[in-house]
Amino acid sequence: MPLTRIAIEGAVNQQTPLLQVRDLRVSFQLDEGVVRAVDGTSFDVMPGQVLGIVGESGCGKSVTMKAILQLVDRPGRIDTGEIKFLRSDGETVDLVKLPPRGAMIRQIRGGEIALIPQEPMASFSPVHTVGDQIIEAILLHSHRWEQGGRKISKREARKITIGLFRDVGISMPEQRVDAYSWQLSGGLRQRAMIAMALSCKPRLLIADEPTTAIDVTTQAQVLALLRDLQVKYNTAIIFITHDLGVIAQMASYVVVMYLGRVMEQGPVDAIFHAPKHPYTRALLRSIPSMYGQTRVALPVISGTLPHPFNRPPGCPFHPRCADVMPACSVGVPRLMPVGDDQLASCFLHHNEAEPV
Amino acid sequence: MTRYIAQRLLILPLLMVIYSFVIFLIIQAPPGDFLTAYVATLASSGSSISADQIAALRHQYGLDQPFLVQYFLWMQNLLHGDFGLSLEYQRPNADLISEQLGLTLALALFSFVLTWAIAVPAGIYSATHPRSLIDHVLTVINYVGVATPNFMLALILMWLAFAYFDINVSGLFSPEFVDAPWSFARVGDLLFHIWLPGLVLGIAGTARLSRIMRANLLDELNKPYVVTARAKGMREWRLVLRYPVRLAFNPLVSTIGWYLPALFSGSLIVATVMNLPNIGPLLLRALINQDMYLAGGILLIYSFLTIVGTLLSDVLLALLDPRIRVES
Amino acid sequence: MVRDVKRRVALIGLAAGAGVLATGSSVLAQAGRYKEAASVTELVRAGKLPAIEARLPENPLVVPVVERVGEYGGIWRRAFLGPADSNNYIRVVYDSLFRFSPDGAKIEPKIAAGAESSADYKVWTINLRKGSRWSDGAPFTADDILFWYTDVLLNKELTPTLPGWIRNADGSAAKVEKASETAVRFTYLAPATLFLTAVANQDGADRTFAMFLPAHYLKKFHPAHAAKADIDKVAAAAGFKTWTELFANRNAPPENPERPTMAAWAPISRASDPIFTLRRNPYYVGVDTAGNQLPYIDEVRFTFFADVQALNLAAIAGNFDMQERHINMTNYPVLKDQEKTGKYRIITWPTFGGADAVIAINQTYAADPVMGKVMATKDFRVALSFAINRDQIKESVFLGLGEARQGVPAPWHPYFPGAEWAQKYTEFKRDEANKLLDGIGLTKKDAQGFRLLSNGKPATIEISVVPAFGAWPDVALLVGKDWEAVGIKTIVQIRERALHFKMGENNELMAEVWNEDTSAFPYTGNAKVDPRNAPILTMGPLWRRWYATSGKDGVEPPPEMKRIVEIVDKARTVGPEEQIKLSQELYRNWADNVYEIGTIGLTPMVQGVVVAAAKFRNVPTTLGNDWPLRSPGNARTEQFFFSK
Amino acid sequence: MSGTSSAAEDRVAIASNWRLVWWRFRRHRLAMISAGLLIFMYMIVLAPDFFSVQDPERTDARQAFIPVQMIHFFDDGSLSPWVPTITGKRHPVTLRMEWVADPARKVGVRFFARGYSYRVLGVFETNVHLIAPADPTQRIFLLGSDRLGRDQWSRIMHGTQTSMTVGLVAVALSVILGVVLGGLSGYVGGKTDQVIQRIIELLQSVPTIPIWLALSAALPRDWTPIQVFFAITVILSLVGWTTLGREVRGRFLALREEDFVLAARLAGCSRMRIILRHMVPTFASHIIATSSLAIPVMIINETSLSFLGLGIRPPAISWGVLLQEAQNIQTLALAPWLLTPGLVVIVAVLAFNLVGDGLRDAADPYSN
Repeated sequence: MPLTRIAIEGAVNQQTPLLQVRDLRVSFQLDEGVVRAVDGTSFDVMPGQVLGIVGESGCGKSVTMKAILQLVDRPGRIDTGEIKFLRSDGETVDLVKLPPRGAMIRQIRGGEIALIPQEPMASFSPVHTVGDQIIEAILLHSHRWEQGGRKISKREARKITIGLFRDVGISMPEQRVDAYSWQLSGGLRQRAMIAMALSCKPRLLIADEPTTAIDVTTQAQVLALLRDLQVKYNTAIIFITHDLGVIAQMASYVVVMYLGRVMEQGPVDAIFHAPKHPYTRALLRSIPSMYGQTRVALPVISGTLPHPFNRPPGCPFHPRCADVMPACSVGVPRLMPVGDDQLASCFLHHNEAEPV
Repeated sequence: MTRYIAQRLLILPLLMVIYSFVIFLIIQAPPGDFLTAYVATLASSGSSISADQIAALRHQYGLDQPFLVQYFLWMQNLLHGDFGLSLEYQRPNADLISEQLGLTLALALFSFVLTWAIAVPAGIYSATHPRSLIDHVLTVINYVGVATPNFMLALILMWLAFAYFDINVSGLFSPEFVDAPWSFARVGDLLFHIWLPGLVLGIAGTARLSRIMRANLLDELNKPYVVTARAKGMREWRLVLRYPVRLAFNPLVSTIGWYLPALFSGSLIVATVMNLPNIGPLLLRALINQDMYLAGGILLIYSFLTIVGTLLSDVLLALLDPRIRVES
Repeated sequence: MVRDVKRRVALIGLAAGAGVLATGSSVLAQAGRYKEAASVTELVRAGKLPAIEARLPENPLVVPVVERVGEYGGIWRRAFLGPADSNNYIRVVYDSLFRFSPDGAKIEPKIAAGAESSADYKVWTINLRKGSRWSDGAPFTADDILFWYTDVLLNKELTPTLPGWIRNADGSAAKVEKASETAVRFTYLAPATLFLTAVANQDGADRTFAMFLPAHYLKKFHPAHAAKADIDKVAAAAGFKTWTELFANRNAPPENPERPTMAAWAPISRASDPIFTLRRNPYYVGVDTAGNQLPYIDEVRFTFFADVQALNLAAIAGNFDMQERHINMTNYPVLKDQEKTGKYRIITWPTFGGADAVIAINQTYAADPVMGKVMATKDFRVALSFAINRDQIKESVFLGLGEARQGVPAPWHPYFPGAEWAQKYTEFKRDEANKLLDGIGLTKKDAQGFRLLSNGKPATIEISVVPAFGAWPDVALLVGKDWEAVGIKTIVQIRERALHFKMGENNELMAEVWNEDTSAFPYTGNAKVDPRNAPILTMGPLWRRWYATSGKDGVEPPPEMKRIVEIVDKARTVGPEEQIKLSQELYRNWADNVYEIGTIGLTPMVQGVVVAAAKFRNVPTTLGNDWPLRSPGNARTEQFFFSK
Repeated sequence: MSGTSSAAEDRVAIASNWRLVWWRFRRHRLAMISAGLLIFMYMIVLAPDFFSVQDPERTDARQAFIPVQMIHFFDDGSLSPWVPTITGKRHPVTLRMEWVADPARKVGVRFFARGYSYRVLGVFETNVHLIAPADPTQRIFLLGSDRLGRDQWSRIMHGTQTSMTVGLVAVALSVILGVVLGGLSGYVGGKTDQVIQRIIELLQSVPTIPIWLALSAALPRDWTPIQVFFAITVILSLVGWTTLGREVRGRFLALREEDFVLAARLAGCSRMRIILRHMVPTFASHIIATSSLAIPVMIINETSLSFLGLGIRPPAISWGVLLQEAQNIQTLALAPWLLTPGLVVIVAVLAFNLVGDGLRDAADPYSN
């Protein structure tokens, strides 16, 4: 496992990160008011690293992912922050500054950063064949398959697709290419989705809860496949899930989010064995047996997730926190190093608050 | 699918028989017959006909026969492909209908194309730019379009065209072209005249269609596959056209079949008000004058078109939507 | 002989026939000096037509002009409402042997040269013009009338019942014989003083047969002259079931452009086409006073309109050269307003009949015997007449035009019974009406103020209106209000035409609104005064049955009504002076009994608002306007012309 | 046992659902305004006479074609509404009635003033009107007068009563027919479904106008205008239920397979009970939204048919009747104010559509 460090103020990068997210804030302007879905999130992704983002539904995981791809829909808006991405030509661009419909972001989407969505069923158009949709993606980024500057043809793209299908373990790939998504089983569908994501040899893969919609056995197979492919292509993966068990299997580094803020982040071992933040601890406690079974849903932590409009003042977690202190409702704790490679935003460990 | 179509086609003749009976019943239901109506027409235009002449004509036209006999005679002729003779025009109904058919279809097609050419882009724009100024403007236009009775619109537009531009926009041709043989000049004249009736006929349809398009597309735009496509790096407009528009389109396309019969009945009032050479006024006249075989013939064609239209809609939808095509 | 005919016609007509035929003789003297339209001359030069002398009869009809001798050329644009509106065509061409003069007071020869009768009016001889021809060039002779008589009138399949004018009292047909190539003799069993009036109305209407038919053309379709099998084949090919249908179709000019006519213009397309076109008949028998063959105008075009409003809009837009049919009088202000643009002028022709909206009260209403009896009471009807505020109707419905009057002929008509009778009971006297109603026992009233019948129910009358002319429903509404003010509950029912007529036939109507358009012709056609006539009459359907069954069924009319019937029968057999006396008696009787309650008359409401293009000349500013006169046909349409 | 408890639970679920719908609907500003407008129009339906200035049937030949009279609210700076006196005479050449306003002679206008007496809902008699001339012998024409000198404003008020009622009643009948027949079709399936589907197809394939012609001609002629009016309403709904029927059927087909329906069936609920108690409530809000969108269609149908002279006929007053009377060149050219009923139709249909859309959005849980 390569050594990774999260870059924070004062820390020195040992290696240029593939993706640097800094103080990202995304809000939704609704009629009823403003929802701050991502509220100052920072983390890094190193080349070839599997980063897990974990948290309850509505904590801003998916919005963060959409922000990276510049896919935040109205009425959502990226307010501040940087998302620096190291392109394959060695240049670093701030994705936030790119026009969301411009040529550069479109080259990056699919070409350098690919997405494996949550619901493979709904994520394929039901009236186009699976193959069509993948071939389209290949043709969009054909330069990545080009040999000697020659554009690839549709026929070649189809061949590539069949090869990809074989790679992701779809049997009878020649026939399956012409199938519609709803003719495939859940597992096959997700495999096809993975094939599409990989079709343009991306350097970063964002997997947004890729296994929630499929059954347990298939889930394990898909995870195994993703691991194998990651090793094979050395692609970095941001793995978004609410399932700590999955994180334990997949990720080398973990970011724990709550209400749009990072609570804690660190190497997977540190997070699981020495959680610093009470929220992480609560999450871990809710798993009956960590290795006993793979299917671990996140049970209820005491209290309920507050309504997005009624954000508590101070630390967002304090109304549900077991270790709550008076300071918690006043200031918002910053994300600070709390050990080797481990960072937490909690007044239990430091007194640094976010500047108002 | 083939089996389904075959099944539907097989029961078509049976349905047509039932329809023909119901139609005959309906057109025969009003009191009196063609001659009562004829006498009334004569009387209200200041002329008259004697009772003896009426009796003679009634016998000649077979109107003194019992209902069922008249029906069976009609059916017998229909089975031989004979639509019978119009009592009012004294000409074969088939000729009368086919004469009007061309221009009816031309007008219908024109307003259909106009409707779709305006409604679909407008709907797409509104859905992709929700709550923008243009979206609001289009929405208001749509609502007013749906709410305005089109006969009133026709009447007012005709008057305005006359009062302020001194042009008479009734009819589909200038007087010199009405019975001229087809020529480029005549087509040009038709194109000059067709837009106003086409617009009037199409306006409510356009409004309705673009609202449906907007709603459907808004639904589709929220579907995950749109995000997938965007994440592939597609151009936005291409993506919208290729995926969500295609899906939002399906339910609309499936209404095309329904449009077929609507072409005839929908234009009835407007065509009468605007004096268009059209099946609609022909039917209305035939009904009012109780020219029953003409009315019956048109209604029968209308019912036939409805059945075929429904079938066509189903087939179209199946062709467009693989989920239906493959599963049934 | 010519002079003889003239005297006879003048006698039958109601005034002296202005020297029409005298002028004719003078033209005749300069034979060879006829002129024709340039387009016709071209055809003659091309050898497609014979020279004008060969086309015209020896003694052509000389038509006097209204303003001046006209110029050739032009297309007369008109509008019509489709095949059912073929009367529009009939009125324009007025294709008959004799026709009414413009003022409607005389009958003059048209296609025929003249007629003479025996002293007892039992034998009539019609003389044709020697050398006159059908529009296809075939000669027009006495045989064409005899073909009608033997093969059409006496053919039971074509004519199951004989029309009244040719029928003797015993039901047999009058005898018709060929006197010569150009003369036909009609012999009746009883005097037939109204023979020429009837003949003036024998013009090839759409579904009936004129008394002169193109025998050379129609024989092809008649089994007496052609093989039945061949005719059946043609009939089947054209979609007809029987030969009679085929024959009727082939005979109707608006439906068959092949059928030759004698009119100034003959159809070249069908009335079921979007434009129904008539073209100049180069064989037309008429010339103007300068010897120009008529008509002046090349073509008449009827454009189809499905909707009367669209037609009126087109008229206002100046799209017609001369149109009076279907022009709504309510549009008069708009038309007059647009007149200043100079496109057209407006002429008004008040109706010939006495009243433009009358309310006929059913005298034999049986569905409610108590109310029916009240309705048959004269004082009740007089009260209803007094109750009407005619001034309000005149202002609201008739633009302030016309006058309050009963349904009797106009003052300029010989049958006019006198102003006293025309205005009888038309004053607005609500008190008088109440007094009369009290007088017939309708004294008790209910809570709403309606008078109660002897059976305790409120006296209720229903007026059935057909929205044929826009204004009638308004008349009914206003009348209804006035009647309710004197305690008679009035329901106004606006009915679809056919339903109204069906109910009329079945004696289900209580009262209806119609116009009185037949008062100038009480003895021919379907005069409303004669209860035996059908079918536009609500006045007494059961009286009709009583007469039809010779008293076995129906209701016996009161003596006043019997006297009217007696007059009608008698007038048909007496000379003009006595006829006038009888007619005046008839109308005094008619007005006094108010079977029909007149409202307003002498307005141009019925086809009397004429829109004529500024260049369209020779349109008379006054005209007898009525269906029996075939107006505007009696304005001698062939002398209309476009001034350059 | 299980039946009652599940019903009770349903009620709670429905109630909270309604509250949610209302909450979402309230946010729709246009829909709220439209709803207000419709409520106002139905107030007119309840007491058109109160809103009328004068008897809608009162004619006066000397007051025909009076143009719109604007109310002036201030008189010499003080609040005292008035309209100018007008005098008219017939133009000697065009025969047109021409009216001249004389602002020097004023007719006072009062609110809640006394006018002709009428009955409210057939119960109590009053003569109070929203607007009336201060001097009851005077006449004012806020929207002008028609050819018979009748007050257009008052006629529109009475037309509103007819047309709005026709729309509402016809839709109510259609909903009942649609839910019952569509429900049976979708729930029972099989032959019943086939028969009902064919009936729907038959009804949809016969154009409405001949049905109208035939049926309106077949109505017993001794029926009063009120009976005719209801008969026409019934005919409208007989033709109009099919669309809703199809929709309901589709919903039933989907719902039939749901667990809770199976559970209810196992619990021994009768078929009707399952349909009405368990299935209909799940899409009741949808039905309401659809019906509110169907009302304007009915109104336009009524208008069109009356316009053709096939629907409601004078002396009954409806928007269609008023429009039919205005359908002539004379009106367009000289008395355009007689087209105001058309404007009212547009506004009403617009309002119904906006409310319907608002309801549909509010009733659809996925709209946000």
